Amino acid sequence: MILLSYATAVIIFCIGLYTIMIRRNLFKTVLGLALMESAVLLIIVSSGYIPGGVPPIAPFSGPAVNPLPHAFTLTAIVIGASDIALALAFIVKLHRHYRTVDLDRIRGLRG
Amino acid sequence: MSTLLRESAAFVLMAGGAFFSLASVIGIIRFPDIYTRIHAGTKALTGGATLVLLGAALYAPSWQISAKLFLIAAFLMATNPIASHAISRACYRHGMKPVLAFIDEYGNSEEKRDRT
Amino acid sequence: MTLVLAIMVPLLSAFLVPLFHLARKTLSVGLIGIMGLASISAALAAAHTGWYSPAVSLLGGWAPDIGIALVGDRLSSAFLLMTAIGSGAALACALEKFGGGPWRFYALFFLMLGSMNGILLTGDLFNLFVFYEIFSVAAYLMVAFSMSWQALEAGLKYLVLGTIGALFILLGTAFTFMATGVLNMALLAEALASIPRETLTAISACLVLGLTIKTGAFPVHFWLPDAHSSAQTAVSALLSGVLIKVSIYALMRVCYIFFLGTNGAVFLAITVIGSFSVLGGHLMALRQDDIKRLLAYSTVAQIGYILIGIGCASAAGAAAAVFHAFNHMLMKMGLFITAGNLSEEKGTREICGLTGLWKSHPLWVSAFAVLSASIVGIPPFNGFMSKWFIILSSAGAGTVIPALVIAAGTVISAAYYLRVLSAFISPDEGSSYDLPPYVPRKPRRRSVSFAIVGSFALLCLVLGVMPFSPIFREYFSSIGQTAVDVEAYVGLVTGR
Amino acid sequence: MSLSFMIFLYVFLIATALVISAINDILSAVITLSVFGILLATAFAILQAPDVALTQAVINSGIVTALFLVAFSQTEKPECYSEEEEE
Amino acid sequence: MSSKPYIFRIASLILCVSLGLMLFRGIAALPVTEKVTGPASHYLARTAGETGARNVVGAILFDYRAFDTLGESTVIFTAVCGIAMLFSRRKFHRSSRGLSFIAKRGIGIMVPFLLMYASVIILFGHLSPGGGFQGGTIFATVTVLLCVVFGSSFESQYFPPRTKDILESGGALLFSGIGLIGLAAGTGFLSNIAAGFPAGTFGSFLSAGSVPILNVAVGMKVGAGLSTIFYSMIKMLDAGHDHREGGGIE
Amino acid sequence: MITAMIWTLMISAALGFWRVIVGPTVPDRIVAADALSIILTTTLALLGLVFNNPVFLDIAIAFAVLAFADVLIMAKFFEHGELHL
Repeated sequence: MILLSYATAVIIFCIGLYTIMIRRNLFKTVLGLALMESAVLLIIVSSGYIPGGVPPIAPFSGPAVNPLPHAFTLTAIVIGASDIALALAFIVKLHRHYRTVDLDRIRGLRG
Repeated sequence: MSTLLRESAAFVLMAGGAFFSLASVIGIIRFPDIYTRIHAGTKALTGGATLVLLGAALYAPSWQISAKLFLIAAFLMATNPIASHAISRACYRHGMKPVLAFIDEYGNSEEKRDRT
Repeated sequence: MTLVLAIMVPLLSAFLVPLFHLARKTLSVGLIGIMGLASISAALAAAHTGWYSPAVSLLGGWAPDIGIALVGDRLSSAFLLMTAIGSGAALACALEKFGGGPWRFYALFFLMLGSMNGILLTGDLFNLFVFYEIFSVAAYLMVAFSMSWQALEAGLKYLVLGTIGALFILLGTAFTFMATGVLNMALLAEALASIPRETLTAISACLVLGLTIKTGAFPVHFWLPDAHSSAQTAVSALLSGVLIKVSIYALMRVCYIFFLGTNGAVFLAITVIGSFSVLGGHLMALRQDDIKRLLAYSTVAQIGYILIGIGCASAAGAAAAVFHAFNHMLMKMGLFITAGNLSEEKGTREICGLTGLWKSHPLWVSAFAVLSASIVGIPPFNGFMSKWFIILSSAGAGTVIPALVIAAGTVISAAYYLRVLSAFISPDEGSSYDLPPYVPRKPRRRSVSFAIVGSFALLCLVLGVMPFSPIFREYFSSIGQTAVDVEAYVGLVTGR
Repeated sequence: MSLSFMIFLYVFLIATALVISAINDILSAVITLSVFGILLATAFAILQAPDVALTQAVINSGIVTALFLVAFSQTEKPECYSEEEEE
Repeated sequence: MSSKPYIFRIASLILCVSLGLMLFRGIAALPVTEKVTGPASHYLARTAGETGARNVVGAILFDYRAFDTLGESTVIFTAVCGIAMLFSRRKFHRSSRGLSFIAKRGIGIMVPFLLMYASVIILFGHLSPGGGFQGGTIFATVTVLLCVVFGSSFESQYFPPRTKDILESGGALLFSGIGLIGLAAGTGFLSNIAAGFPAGTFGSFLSAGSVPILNVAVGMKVGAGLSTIFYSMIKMLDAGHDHREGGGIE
Repeated sequence: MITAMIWTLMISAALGFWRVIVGPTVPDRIVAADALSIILTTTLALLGLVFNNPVFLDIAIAFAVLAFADVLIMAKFFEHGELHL
């Protein structure tokens, strides 16, 4: 079951990367970043799971899952959200000038 | 005895709720235009979700879980109608006409109110 | 104690800047200067501690495996010294140019300073990622600070690539954690020896790919020229001189600690990337007409030199890489400040338009000549010495090709720097170009900038002579020893 | 939960990601992203991480969608989606 | 839609698939974990004694690895600073145009519950799932909702930007100050029980030393920060037609 | 019994997702996404019942409280074609 979530996460990561590489729309790039980030989060959270575990909130009624990946994931979620906000702000500013969000029509972003 | 009664009542409520949920989703798929879909997707679905949650609250082993489930049901019933109202109004304001509709009472009243 | 303060003093300054702005509306130069002095002296104190008595600071009083530990050793303190000098110079230039007006810029500057010190001092892999993210976000915004459209494009490009790089670093961290269960770098150095081969490959690929993207080496370098050329002068100097070095430190620390005993292929990959960076950077720089883009591509090439030094995987190579990083900080900051000031003076950034400067600004041009001679690698200057050390250590590692690449790169770089210098020296032809009619601005006082550039040029001379003294050589070889001596690092952190 | 349920959830998740990647209309992709966030939160809950699921729920349905829509509303004119997709 | 050449798409696909295969091989080679080992077992076994918090994740975030949390909230601080910098110098006409009466009245009834829920999430962060991030984000969502439903002038009347700035910097300074108390006590930066914070009785509201205070600090910082991001981004909504070149500081 | 409920709800969600994919206009998608959020909120609540742990219900509360924020802002965006904030 854990291998299943790893496989899912890797597939989503690759979908995100492919979206970034192929799509011309800048919003698609940001959506791809969001997908990649979610995939990494899924990998980290899955790595802490143990079969039959309970949430790490005392008192435990059984073997608790690993709490450390949850802490990392919390940190990474907030960091990812601020990254996405920043990217959207940049896109809006660029749209002011070029009136487009098409990657090919923005001069400096082709190379 | 009371346990059996409680559980069977919970089962009836939850089965009814699940049936409503499924039916409303089928309605979302099958209905012809946006207004009927909103009708299916919010009324029936809110009712179905509330039924499921009430059944679960009956079924729950401890009172904390029951209280939280009641809370969820209350919040769903409070928020979802606002959302569906906002979206149907947005559709109407945007100019989407309902299919198979001949009398537009809301539009007439709206028009009058906006004129004045 | 000093290690924590080196991170917290800049961060506290950054948190205080908005409050001061709310109280006063315009910040005085003196206030920012005092904050900057405090931050830099805190960094220097940490560097002193790390150099003379390598220290571990346990945050929260927890043991290194359950909490976070800050580690200051000789490698960290060398880079701390470097960033302190570089960011002090950049802050002085920025204060001279902008005054106290753009308070958000100074908040970003202090955040960046604190996060750089955090990267240099942390001993925990996830904490490294977190500080790297603060650092990167501040860097994206500093690139976009001038708000011109080129700067915004460069910022967006840097943002997308940098975020992908950060995600790869996070993925590598996740894999490392999954394989070993710990995150302290010293404990990981021991634990990584016994994990499966495929996992180690995945970890090294993710970490090296992410850090390479952040560094700006050749195959993924395309954010760097735009970002470094479209920023303001002081910011360009900071980006090219200091920020890259922090990424270099992260690459060096992570690769030496994790993969020195486990995965030698990483160092081969770094050498290959470095060689391609040298050639590609120099060849692209040869084709540029814009002086700041030329300098930015030259930065790509210089990163290649440093990467070749790291790829030797020996103490001598690490020492040479650190020495070249230090020299590159001096040379490239001086060159960027000079080029920025001169091109503002002439109103153009095209090389063919920057004529007649020898007549009007002889001191600036001579400083530029000294710095570019040094970066090309003319013998009495420091650039020659560090390149020579890199060639020696890469020959000592048993390969000749990097040495040949370095020699070829030197020739190419001589060509384009000579082109720039000849443009500077040639007489002003004025109307032969259809430039817009140039309105001379009110002359600004640039004494601080010139003092910085002049002292950097002098330091270039001094550092070119210093390697002949044995004490200096011993210092630098001790940095290299610290970098590659994983057991000493582990012993320092775990107390064994 | 049972394995088959996890398979169902993960296939659903991948399908959502594919739709986000493949659909041309950005507004629809953003709507799908909110569905993706809910599914991801469900997966986190099943993986026994209530903290993470709560954070994902809150951030995804509160802030990220709002920011996307604000950015989108400033870059696209309404004509380009309302006409071409009328039935 | 894509105008990229076909060969480029194929190459990207191959690159992505091979990368995915490499990553999956790396994961699949690891043994399946049946038991928590390493530092995590320490956390699970001894959090209650060492920090007094019931929520182990909260204890890790705000005690064992609180420095990460400081860095993480500083990322939001940086992003807020930058986005406010990008969108400064714009004239902003606040709008009071909202949704219909039904939505306004419904939201008006809901908002106190939302605020209460956010406060509960923050204040009980050491006892149940939740904490500063989640509660702060709900606060930010409330401001977003007020903006959407009542218009931004209403929102800025109740939560003026100045207050948000003060809250954000104040949260950051509160967090750092708690850390410096530990440094002054000589037990290390951000130390909790060891620096003399009372542990309280396990499981009660006032327990876990400095963890609730840090939760409040992070909640202030995150809530004000995300709200400011949204507020800065809607600033340009009606400044839509100026084509001024540049606009930065020369 | 609860497992059967969860399966029914998940299948409903999958069917609703079809409307998100094909839904010819944007409001169709919004309505379907709203329906999905309600169904999955209920599913999360039932999951908390399966795990017999009240902490999972907090997630469901968060969704019940916040999921309509998306729909409101989308509706406002759709109504005017842009956000008048």
